[in-house]
Amino acid sequence: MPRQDVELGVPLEWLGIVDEQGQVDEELLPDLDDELLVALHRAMVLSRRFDERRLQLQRQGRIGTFAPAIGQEATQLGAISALGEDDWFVPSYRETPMSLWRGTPLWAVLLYDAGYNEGAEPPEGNKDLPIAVPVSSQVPHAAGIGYAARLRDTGEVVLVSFGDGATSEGDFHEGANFAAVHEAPVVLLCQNNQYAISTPLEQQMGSQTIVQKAASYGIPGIRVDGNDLLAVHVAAAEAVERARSGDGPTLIEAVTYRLSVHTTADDPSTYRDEQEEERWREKDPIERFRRYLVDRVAMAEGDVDGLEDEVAERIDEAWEQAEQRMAELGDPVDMFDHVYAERPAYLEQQRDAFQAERGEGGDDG
Amino acid sequence: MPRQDVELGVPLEWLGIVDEQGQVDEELLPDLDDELLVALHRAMVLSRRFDERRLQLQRQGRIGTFAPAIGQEATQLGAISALGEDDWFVPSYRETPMSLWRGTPLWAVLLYDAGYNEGAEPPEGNKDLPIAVPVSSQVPHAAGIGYAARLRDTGEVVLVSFGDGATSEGDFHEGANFAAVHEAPVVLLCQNNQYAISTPLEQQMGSQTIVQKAASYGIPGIRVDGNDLLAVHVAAAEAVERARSGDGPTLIEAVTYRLSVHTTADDPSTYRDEQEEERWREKDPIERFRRYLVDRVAMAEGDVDGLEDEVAERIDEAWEQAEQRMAELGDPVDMFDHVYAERPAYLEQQRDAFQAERGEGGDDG
Amino acid sequence: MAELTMIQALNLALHQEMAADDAMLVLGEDVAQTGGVFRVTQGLKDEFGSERVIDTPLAEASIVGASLGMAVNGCRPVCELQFSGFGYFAMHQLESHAARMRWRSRGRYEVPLVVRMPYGAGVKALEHHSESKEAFFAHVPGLKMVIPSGPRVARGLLVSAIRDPDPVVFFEPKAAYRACKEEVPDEEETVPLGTSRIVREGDDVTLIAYGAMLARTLQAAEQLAEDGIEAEVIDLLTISPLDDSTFTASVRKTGRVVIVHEAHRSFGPAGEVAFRILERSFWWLESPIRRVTGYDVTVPFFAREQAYLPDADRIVRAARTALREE
Amino acid sequence: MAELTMIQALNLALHQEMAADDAMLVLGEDVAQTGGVFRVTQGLKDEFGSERVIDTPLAEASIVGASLGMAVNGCRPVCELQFSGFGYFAMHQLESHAARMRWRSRGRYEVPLVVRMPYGAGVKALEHHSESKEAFFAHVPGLKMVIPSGPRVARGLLVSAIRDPDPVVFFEPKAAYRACKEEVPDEEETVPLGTSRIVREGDDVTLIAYGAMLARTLQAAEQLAEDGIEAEVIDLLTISPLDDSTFTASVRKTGRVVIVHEAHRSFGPAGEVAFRILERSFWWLESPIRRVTGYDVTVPFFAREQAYLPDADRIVRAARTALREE
Ligand SMILES: Cc1ncc(C[n+]2csc(CCOP(=O)(O)OP(=O)(O)O)c2C)c(N)n1
Ligand SMILES: Cc1ncc(C[n+]2csc(CCOP(=O)(O)OP(=O)(O)O)c2C)c(N)n1
Ligand SMILES: [Mg+2]
Ligand SMILES: [Mg+2]
Repeated sequence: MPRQDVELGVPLEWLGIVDEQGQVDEELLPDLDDELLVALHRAMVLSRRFDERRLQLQRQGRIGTFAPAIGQEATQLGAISALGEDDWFVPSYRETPMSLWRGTPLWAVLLYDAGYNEGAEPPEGNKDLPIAVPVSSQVPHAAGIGYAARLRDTGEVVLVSFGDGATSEGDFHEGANFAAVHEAPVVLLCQNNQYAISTPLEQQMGSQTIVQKAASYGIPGIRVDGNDLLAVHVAAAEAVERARSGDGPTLIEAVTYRLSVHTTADDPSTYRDEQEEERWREKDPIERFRRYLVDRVAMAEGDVDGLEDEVAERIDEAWEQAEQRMAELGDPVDMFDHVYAERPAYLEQQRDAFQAERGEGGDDG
Repeated sequence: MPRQDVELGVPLEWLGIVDEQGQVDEELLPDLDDELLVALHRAMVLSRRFDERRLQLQRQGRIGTFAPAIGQEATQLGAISALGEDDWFVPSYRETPMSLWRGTPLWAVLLYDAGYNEGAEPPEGNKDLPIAVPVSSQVPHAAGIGYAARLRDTGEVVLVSFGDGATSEGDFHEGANFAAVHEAPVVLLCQNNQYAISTPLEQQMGSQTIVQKAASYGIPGIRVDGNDLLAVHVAAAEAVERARSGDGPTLIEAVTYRLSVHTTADDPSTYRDEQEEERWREKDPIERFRRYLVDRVAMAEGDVDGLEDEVAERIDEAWEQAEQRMAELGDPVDMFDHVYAERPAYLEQQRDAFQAERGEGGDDG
Repeated sequence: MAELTMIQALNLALHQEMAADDAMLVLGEDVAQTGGVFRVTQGLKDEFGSERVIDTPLAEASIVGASLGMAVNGCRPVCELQFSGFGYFAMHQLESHAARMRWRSRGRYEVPLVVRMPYGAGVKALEHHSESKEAFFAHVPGLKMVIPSGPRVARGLLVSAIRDPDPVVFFEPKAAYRACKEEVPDEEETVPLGTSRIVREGDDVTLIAYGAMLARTLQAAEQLAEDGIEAEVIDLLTISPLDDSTFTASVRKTGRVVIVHEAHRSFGPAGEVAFRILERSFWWLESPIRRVTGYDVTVPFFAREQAYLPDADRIVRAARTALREE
Repeated sequence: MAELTMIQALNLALHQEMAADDAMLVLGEDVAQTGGVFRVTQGLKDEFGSERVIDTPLAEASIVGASLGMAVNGCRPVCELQFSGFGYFAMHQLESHAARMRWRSRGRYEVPLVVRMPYGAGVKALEHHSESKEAFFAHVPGLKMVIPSGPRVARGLLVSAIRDPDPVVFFEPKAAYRACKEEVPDEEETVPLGTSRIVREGDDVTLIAYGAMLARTLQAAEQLAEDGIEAEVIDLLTISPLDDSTFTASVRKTGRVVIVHEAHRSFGPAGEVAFRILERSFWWLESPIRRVTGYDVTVPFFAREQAYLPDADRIVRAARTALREE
């Protein structure tokens, strides 16, 4: 036919399960253990309180700037809980809830926030890449890890997380296409929190949704209510399953909202209004999930208070541990470590000169 | 609704007008002057013969490597003829047919091929950017030129051309998105000639078509038979019109085939078979258009022979002119020109030293 | 005449140049609505509108590439990359196009483009926010590379960069953004590109620095003066094209040199400065040229960044060594 | 033992290393089906299959980025960027990730990655196909930067680079690809990274070069020898980490130095070599260090590229000048 529509050849879907009013679509409801549900709720609360505490610590000058995930807990925990322990997780810089779930200790996060490289070391046995600050640059890494997993037949899946703004970068495009061409076992999770610092979606991209970018790579895309933990979990579980069974990547767009600052250097009042924030506060993902739990799972309202105390205590302890580690880690000479597997001669000399200078004895230059 | 399809919000279409058998879809047929049609045919033949001659010249060692457009003449001339003289043209490196149509003299192309920078200078008054070798890197330039045109209200449209492989580069993605967000008057012409050097489409991208990448940017996309000059022209004219009236960019995928080598350094027999080339040779765009002209326009078969002679003569003359220019342009000291508007002191010194050395008198270093 | 921080001084330059030239545009991530992460572009959008002050998508290569297109089509874009550590995303657009368009088109197309990037360590920022890789850009023919040290020269250099017909990479020392205020005249003032300046005269040793390291170098000079050593301090201002007359002349006077930069040591800018001295003033050298630089390690996270950076003590020690040797 | 061109020698290294280590992969644009635009990877796909020898999409940042991911997950990728002039597209992946992953993860993740790029002028190629910006990569802590000059060292260095636990940028001089043949042993041979070599001994002047410029420098040494001047010629082989013991020792013997590279002059690698000499052998210098380099202009299209490049005459003149002065 001379003039006709072109078919995409891939599905692009929307998914929600528990809506804002707490209405549940029973058919779509996943069959998850109560234990897991309770753990996820606990993780959401922990992350929220941890972010709040860190905002305080930052204001007191005890840690530096960081990117809170407040408002995005359902997206992050819904997705990460679909990943197996032996799978890979490739974060950007706002994924504290996910990292904690994967086993990074609270004190390590604090150490990182306080400017210590040691905070970035992944815990023993954990398969997370460290934080990637350059936006989108981690997407190709995920494609490569996935390629290697397929080649070496390890059965691993890779979940990579990034923001709405990140989809504008060339690296997103190249990484997604690389994964798609090679049908690498990769889950591309876009946390659409509506802003890239001050830039809203409509100034960020020509498309109305992010999920439709999946069409570019010929991969399935699913757009999901990112404040609905169960919906995100279902979408992620499907994507993980697809990846694991050899059918390649999926693009997930989780529609959510950053309720707090971009980082502590940011002032949202310069680019968005209170009303908008208020509307989204009403959709708070923790509150929605708590109500669901209280309704459906044998969890009493009372349990929540106990949880708050427990969480506060864990955070206190973590800060103490972090402070202790910081005291031990004073020595800046460690900056000469880990540049190469073996320190080359000229670097050894620079290190020696640095040490000598600190003894005030040495020459420089 | 909890689970449903996502709408793209933009049309993605296929278009063909004159098919391989010469069947014409009368309804879609554009109303073009006979004069223009004859000129386009002449331009196709000129380009074809010019490429063939250059292949000879290259084999004789008189010019260096270049990228012939053999097989892609309908795509290039169909598209470029939809652009106004006051519009901008942003090529990559395989657009000789388009450049010639826009007024670049044959001898300038030859000068470029022979390794003289002077061959890259756009003719007076012409609004073409010079050849861009780094794949896709010119796409953002087009977005910027378009932005400036809109801002300054010049009414200009920008047509940027690139290949199928080029769509994998981050710069394509970023440039297309930039143009889309700002509704810049840009026409994105992808010449899908099936290969990026040796790499076929299915190893290049996850998607089945290139046109569907338009969805990523929320812009209309049209896939067109790239060996059907009229179809390409209609698609390009619509896109130019859309851009000019303020409705932003369009992605055109012209499906064609590179009948010859990638560049003269390439040996296609290492990656594709004779049969495939034969199938495409049967779809030769010039032959298809010639038949259409003879049928529809008052052009006799005989006119074609006269055309061949005329074209051969023009090419002979151009080579003479180019040789003459080369003889005049011997002086390598010109390499110190045009680095900055004004030559800084250290560069002046380097130039002086260069000149002194050629007189054998000077020091170096 | 007002007392301004470097941020305010840069902002003044942008305001005045936009007002003077309709062709000037400002673009980048978050430059319009919020006035940039450091607020250097604050107020521009309100005054000149969102067509001329543009929040772009998050994509550095296209910011530079589109700016180039704008420049070719009659505009004077000043684009911001949020931190120089993200400038590598646009390296190919700078190296392969911005630097070459004039040359490639034999002068037909000019690229009067300024690419602003905050650079350098010392503000307790995250990874990639402390880079000082000016050597990359200085090594590319066709680009100019400028680094101011204080508010007043920052303003004057930015105005010159905006008016320059060629692409300028303009590094702004974050550590000096709000570190001090200086008198900056209301009326127009330019500092020419390609000219360094002597900020302190002295006969004993030449200290060469730029950007955020200038303040530390001046501090070192004060310390040396306490012992009766008079250092001549030179602020390069433009890294490329490098003004080598001022410092080579100084070396002929002092015979002793220390070059200071926070960039990594190996293959850093000091190499070029030293070579120009070798080429022009070798016979006047009384001791080996010395350098005080960042180390050849990735800039550590902020708990250790001060240890990475040259400080006045290291500079003083190097100067003393240069003076002791002969 | 066979007489091989550099292309064949590199191909031998790739074949042998892939056979020896299942974890090794080769990837890049057109490396598999056709064996690369210069045929360096020819035959690998047939022998090791298209899972280990991969034609990638046309996208340099993802080639390097995905390679990094493969390296982190147990592979040893050797990727090819078609020309070093397109390496800037991947600059951010190299600078911000490949160079830092070991450091960032405190040693948890290694990146045993080789990024091969043909570099340099002299083969009548198109724009961007004649670049020599090794200084970019040499300035980045965490990367190694290697440039062989002939077939035998090319093979030995590539094997070392592949086995190295850190990322290596491996520049291959196009002009030397097929320029000559050399005996290359069939059995394993490695040339250690970070070690330069004296290729000609002499007492009068030290000539330091690498890559395609080595042949021209040796030619210059022959010309000088005709006049009884004995040049010591040093081939750097590894640009970073730079072996500064060999050349500083040589300078102590000769007192006179010429550094040769085809990279642009300003902010080029000669600056670092010179500074190491200043730091270690200043007192032995009898005349200023000199350099013969590419000019500070974009490499001209090929009709003029030979004029851009250092040649034996320029090197001879510089050596004579160095010898005349005192
Ligand atoms: C390549 C690069 N450019 C710029 C920045 C500065 N920056 C940090 S976060 C950010 C916005 C990212 O937005 P988005 O992708 O939506 O993620 P979000 O922060 O909202 O989670 C920017 C511009 C960066 N880190 N990396
Ligand atoms: C950034 C970059 N990478 C690699 C190359 C080398 N190269 C030149 S043309 C080409 C293939 C381009 O394919 P496509 O976009 O389909 O255009 P075509 O050549 O088929 O017209 C490649 C890889 C280049 N010029 N630029
Ligand atoms: Mg966001
Ligand atoms: Mg193609």
